[in-house]
Amino acid sequence: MTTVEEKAGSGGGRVSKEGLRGFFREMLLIRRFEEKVEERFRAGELPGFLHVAIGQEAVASGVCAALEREDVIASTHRAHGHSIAKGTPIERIMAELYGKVEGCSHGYGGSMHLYDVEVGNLGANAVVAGGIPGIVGAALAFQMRGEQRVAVAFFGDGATNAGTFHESMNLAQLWKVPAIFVLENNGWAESTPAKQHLPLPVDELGKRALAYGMKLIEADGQDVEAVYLAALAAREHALSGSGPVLLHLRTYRLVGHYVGDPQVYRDKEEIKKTKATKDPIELLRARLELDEDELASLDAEVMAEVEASVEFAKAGTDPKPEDALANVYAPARKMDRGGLHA
Amino acid sequence: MTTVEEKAGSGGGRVSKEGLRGFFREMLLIRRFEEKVEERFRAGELPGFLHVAIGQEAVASGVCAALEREDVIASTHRAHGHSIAKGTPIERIMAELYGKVEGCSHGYGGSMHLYDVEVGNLGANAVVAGGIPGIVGAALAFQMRGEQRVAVAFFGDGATNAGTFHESMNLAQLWKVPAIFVLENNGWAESTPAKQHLPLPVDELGKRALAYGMKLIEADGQDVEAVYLAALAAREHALSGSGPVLLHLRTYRLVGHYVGDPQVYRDKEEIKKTKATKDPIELLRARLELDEDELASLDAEVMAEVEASVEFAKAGTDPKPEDALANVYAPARKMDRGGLHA
Amino acid sequence: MPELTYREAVRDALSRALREDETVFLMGEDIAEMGGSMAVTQGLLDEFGPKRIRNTPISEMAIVGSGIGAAIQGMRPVVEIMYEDFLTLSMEQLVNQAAKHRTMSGGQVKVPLTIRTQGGAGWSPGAQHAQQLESWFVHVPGLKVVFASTPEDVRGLLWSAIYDDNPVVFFEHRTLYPLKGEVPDELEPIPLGKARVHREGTDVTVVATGRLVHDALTAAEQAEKDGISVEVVDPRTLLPLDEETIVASVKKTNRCVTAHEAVVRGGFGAELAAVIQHAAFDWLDAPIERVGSKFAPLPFAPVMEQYVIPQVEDVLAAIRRTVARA
Amino acid sequence: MPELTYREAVRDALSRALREDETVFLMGEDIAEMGGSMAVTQGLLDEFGPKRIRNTPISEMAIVGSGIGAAIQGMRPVVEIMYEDFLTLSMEQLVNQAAKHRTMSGGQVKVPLTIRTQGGAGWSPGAQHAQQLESWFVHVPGLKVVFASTPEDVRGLLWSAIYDDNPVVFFEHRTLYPLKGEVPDELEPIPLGKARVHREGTDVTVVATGRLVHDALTAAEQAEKDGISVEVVDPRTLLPLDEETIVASVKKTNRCVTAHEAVVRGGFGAELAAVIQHAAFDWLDAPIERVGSKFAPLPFAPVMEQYVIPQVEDVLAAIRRTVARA
Ligand SMILES: Cc1ncc(C[n+]2csc(CCOP(=O)(O)OP(=O)(O)O)c2C)c(N)n1
Ligand SMILES: Cc1ncc(C[n+]2csc(CCOP(=O)(O)OP(=O)(O)O)c2C)c(N)n1
Ligand SMILES: [Mg+2]
Ligand SMILES: [Mg+2]
Repeated sequence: MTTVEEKAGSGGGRVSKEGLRGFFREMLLIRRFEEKVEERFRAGELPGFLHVAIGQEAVASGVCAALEREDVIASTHRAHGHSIAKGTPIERIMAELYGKVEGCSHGYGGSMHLYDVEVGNLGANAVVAGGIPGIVGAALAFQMRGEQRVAVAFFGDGATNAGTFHESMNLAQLWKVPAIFVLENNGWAESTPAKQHLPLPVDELGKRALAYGMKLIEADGQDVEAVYLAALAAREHALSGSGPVLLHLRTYRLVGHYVGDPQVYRDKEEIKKTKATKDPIELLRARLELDEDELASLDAEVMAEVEASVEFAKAGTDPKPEDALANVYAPARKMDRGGLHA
Repeated sequence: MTTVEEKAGSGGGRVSKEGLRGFFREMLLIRRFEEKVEERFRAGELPGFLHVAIGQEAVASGVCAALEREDVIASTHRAHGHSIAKGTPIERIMAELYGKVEGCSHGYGGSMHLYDVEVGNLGANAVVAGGIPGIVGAALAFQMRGEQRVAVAFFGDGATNAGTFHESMNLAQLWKVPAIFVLENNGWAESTPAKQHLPLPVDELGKRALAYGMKLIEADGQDVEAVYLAALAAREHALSGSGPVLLHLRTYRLVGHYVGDPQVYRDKEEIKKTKATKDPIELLRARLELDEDELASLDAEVMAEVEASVEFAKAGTDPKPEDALANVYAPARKMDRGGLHA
Repeated sequence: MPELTYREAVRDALSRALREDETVFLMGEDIAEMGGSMAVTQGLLDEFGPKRIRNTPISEMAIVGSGIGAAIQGMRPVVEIMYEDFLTLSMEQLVNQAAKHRTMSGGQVKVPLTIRTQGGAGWSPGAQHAQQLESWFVHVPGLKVVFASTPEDVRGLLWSAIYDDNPVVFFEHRTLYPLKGEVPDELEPIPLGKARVHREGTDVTVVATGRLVHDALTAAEQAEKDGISVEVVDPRTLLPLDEETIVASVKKTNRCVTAHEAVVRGGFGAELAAVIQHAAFDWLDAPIERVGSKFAPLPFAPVMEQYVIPQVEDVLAAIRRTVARA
Repeated sequence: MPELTYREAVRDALSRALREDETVFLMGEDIAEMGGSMAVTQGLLDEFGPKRIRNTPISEMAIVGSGIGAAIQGMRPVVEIMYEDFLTLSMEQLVNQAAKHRTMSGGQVKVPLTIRTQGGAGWSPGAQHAQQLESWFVHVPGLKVVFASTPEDVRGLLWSAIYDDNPVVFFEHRTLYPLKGEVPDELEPIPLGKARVHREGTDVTVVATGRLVHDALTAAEQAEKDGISVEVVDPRTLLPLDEETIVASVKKTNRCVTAHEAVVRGGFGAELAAVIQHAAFDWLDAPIERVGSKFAPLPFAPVMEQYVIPQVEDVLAAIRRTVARA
């Protein structure tokens, strides 16, 4: 999790060069982690169904840096970046993808169900929009208890077409709970381009907020600084008691929907052009004027971390088959006559 | 079903006195019908669960007058007015409430499931928002076949909080199907006032359309002429290929949610004031300057119809118990090898 | 011992829990000023205020889903789905979220959420306000399922549901709300997973739930006049199921009838029959008979409705069929 | 006879129906350019165009609901729900609308809608992409339910589903898509409601669905080596159920095992067991054994996943348990 000094002083301030380098390193870590995941999947080492968020790193990094540890998030099928940025060590994520007990979900979850409750990750969800109402409930709990915490739902443009999204937004605004709805708008739902699934122009998807009278904050999802500042503002708004925020971030998926996706549905030129112009890491590298050497040494550092995570994962413990049944129910609690409960 | 001569010439024109008298008669018929229903229910003659729309007659009459017979509607738990206005003879509705074979749903439906496919009533729905997506599908069928027909969903303010509403609006706008979404906004969902269930101010509920970029048309739901003209415009828009319309009609429920509702949740003064100022029949009577005699004779005429409908219903045929199983499945079709189907 | 109606018993469990425990709160449609469409929550708004007795929009997915989120954050929400037919709108949250979070997280979270709902025919509601769907939830690992049939049971079981650390789908039967019955002075929690033998008998066991418990008791009295001794068992918790008590009863009586209001095909009686034929195979002297609704959406007209739903006579006839077997 | 994969067989039924009949069209997520997440609808966009092969938003309620509306207006929509776990989002439309319109209207409307979906474990998808839910729908009067296990069956049954005038929930099993099998030159419609006896035997009947049909056939071969003669029956249509064929088989073999991938508790095997114990009570020489998934949301790690879902050995063990009974 990137920590940015200026956090306290929000409200339009810019992030220092130091801060931006921190973002750069984290985004690079996410990128290299996911590239490694792709590689290991292709090598046949990783079971299951994987979605990487290559191109969307600035969203994960920028948003999570604006959060405190006690704030909570719910993620999606495209969860690695969110999980890393919220503070789960990458080796525990890698171990999860290898199905190991040391994994952040102890091998029960897999890529689409990364949890780490200790750092506030309430779980990635493989059902589109499935995690959003839970975030409203978490925010409600914070509100009822008077805690200064926000609950954050990540979801994509495709998810805004789900009834679950609508009911959640509506209820959150009605009750003015401290929630942030992070619309990670990459313009695609699997193979379906925005114009085939959204009645609004893709860049106008923030208008969804109007149906609830919800505060809308928008930022360029490829610019981590912009994302961070917008997320800070969103958090401030949500905590002020004025209600939740729809944080609309336009971003780009530079790769396929899932690892292995041949993208037959996508124009090759468009992919090329998007890669060349919308890579948030490239954009930040240019802005930071990192030279090849700096980049290379940073990259080596990050790659070493990633390699270590693979080693950690491979050396991990396989669950026992019968562990499958160990977490179906929470254990019984003691209960006294008349209802004492502890 | 009220027929209004000026229908052909839409576009802002006013309705003749003749036309308004037609509306008046129909609205009065709906009112007297529902009052009779309340009475018969209290007398213990009617089984089931009844919701009347006293105060909302102008919506039913105004909208349905703007439709053609081949246009279709889906209604709600509060369905009598829509059904009458779409053209089902009241004796068939009354017979349905008595559970008779002669009923418009042959005794299988009851008040919350009034159907009459011949006149384009695809059925009332007891699940809030449950009928809305079907209307999108009906409109899609019309669009695919190039038919000049619209499909119309009635629903309340409460229904706009349902995910089903959202998905339907979104899909309809995306595909620009010829549908009209009639938001019958009476400011209540059962006992829950708008401010407890809507994040938007009740009068701004039309903003729901903004989330889809859908055409919004608004009118005073207590003014049948305004409703009619707005519905005509909505139909024209929907048929033009420009997409569906959200027709937002602000209206008032002058009575309880269900027949027998003591309305403990509602301020007695507010009920009184609303009854005194928002009754669409009173408003139209004043505008038409109907004197007591005219009113009395019209009323007598209408009451005679209503009484006759009760006689018809009571004289109707009870279904046989085992008929219960007669309509679970449509009968098998002949099917040939290779798939000929007829 | 005081007497409460089933409705009052539900309310009593709710208000005691609300009084004792700040983490308990209610969400649902029209539960506040109106006191719920079944008048179960009447008076609770006055005592506990709008922060804890929360009217919601008509948003069954969000009601259940936000309950899940609050539960994971340490609250004990009790949400109400007005009619169980509308559970159909929240299946995703119930089945993919509430039931699975604990397993998917490898045990990191628990979801102490109670989902109260009610249903039941016999008052001509038509097809969309009376379907009985409890058997679906019995098929979902991670959920618990309760269906209570008496004031005492509904109070003690609801208490246990609220304090269970797992999501519990809690079924009430609409026609039972006015039913009166004695309850202990002190609320006695009834552990989830324990069946209740309502009546002992030696010739045939009727395993019944909800309204059919009462019909089974009536049928048992009538059968007694013909010299047939009927044992009536109510599982009360459908998941986890108290197989021990049920199977022991059938091993004693050697005959079994299952009875519920839901349609027979795919109903909870199927699971009961499958369990019993397996565990008591050598004891059974007759095929297990299943009583339930006939296979149709519920028609409106009372004559058709009464034909579809099971009656005392249907239970009695099934009892007779089992004892008629040599 | 040509050979097709199960995937090609589904596609063949769809494209023939699309070709013959203008009222047939498809709606679903990613079914157009991408050809569906299981590549079933590949190529159909090119042949039939975007008006008839319609990509939808992620709106499972609206997909099913608009299908219902179009069906009532005389179309024959075939909608796809990408994974059956997501059927949970469309239960209201399926159960309260599609299944009930005909009854509620007193026979005025029909709903010739086919809802294709797929699922199945064995590829480490985790808990939200592999649940098998077919038994829920068997409990819903007004629906028909199909679960096909071979290329020939899936083609012939899908055709019949499309041309049936009722809503049909049509289950495909993910792991079967690559399976090859012979199919007749001409598409032979297979009537809904007819079971298929895959293999005759005399000692025990295995009634299996989906992937488990193949596991049952493998288990049958292995059992044969021990001199156990196994009959394997696939109901194919779960609702309406061909009780006649199934019961006749058990009356012949006197023993029965049910097998599906869904969890045992509340699964379709419960309904089978309840029907069979009733109809073949005097013929049964052993309790009916049920094979299915263990009672847990599917964990991710392959070792745990394989432990949860039923395997050939589980079917074999159940066969052995039944024949071990005197
Ligand atoms: C309810 C549901 N429907 C369909 C799917 C299959 N699915 C997985 S991801 C996806 C697209 C999601 O698009 P979006 O929300 O924009 O997220 P992105 O993949 O672009 O990050 C779909 C359709 C699903 N997981 N859940
Ligand atoms: C899905 C669903 N939830 C709850 C109900 C119970 N219910 C019936 S009518 C109603 C209020 C509907 O309000 P609105 O849509 O504004 O219509 P109105 O009654 O005002 O005409 C509710 C909550 C229902 N029928 N369906
Ligand atoms: Mg997207
Ligand atoms: Mg209303």
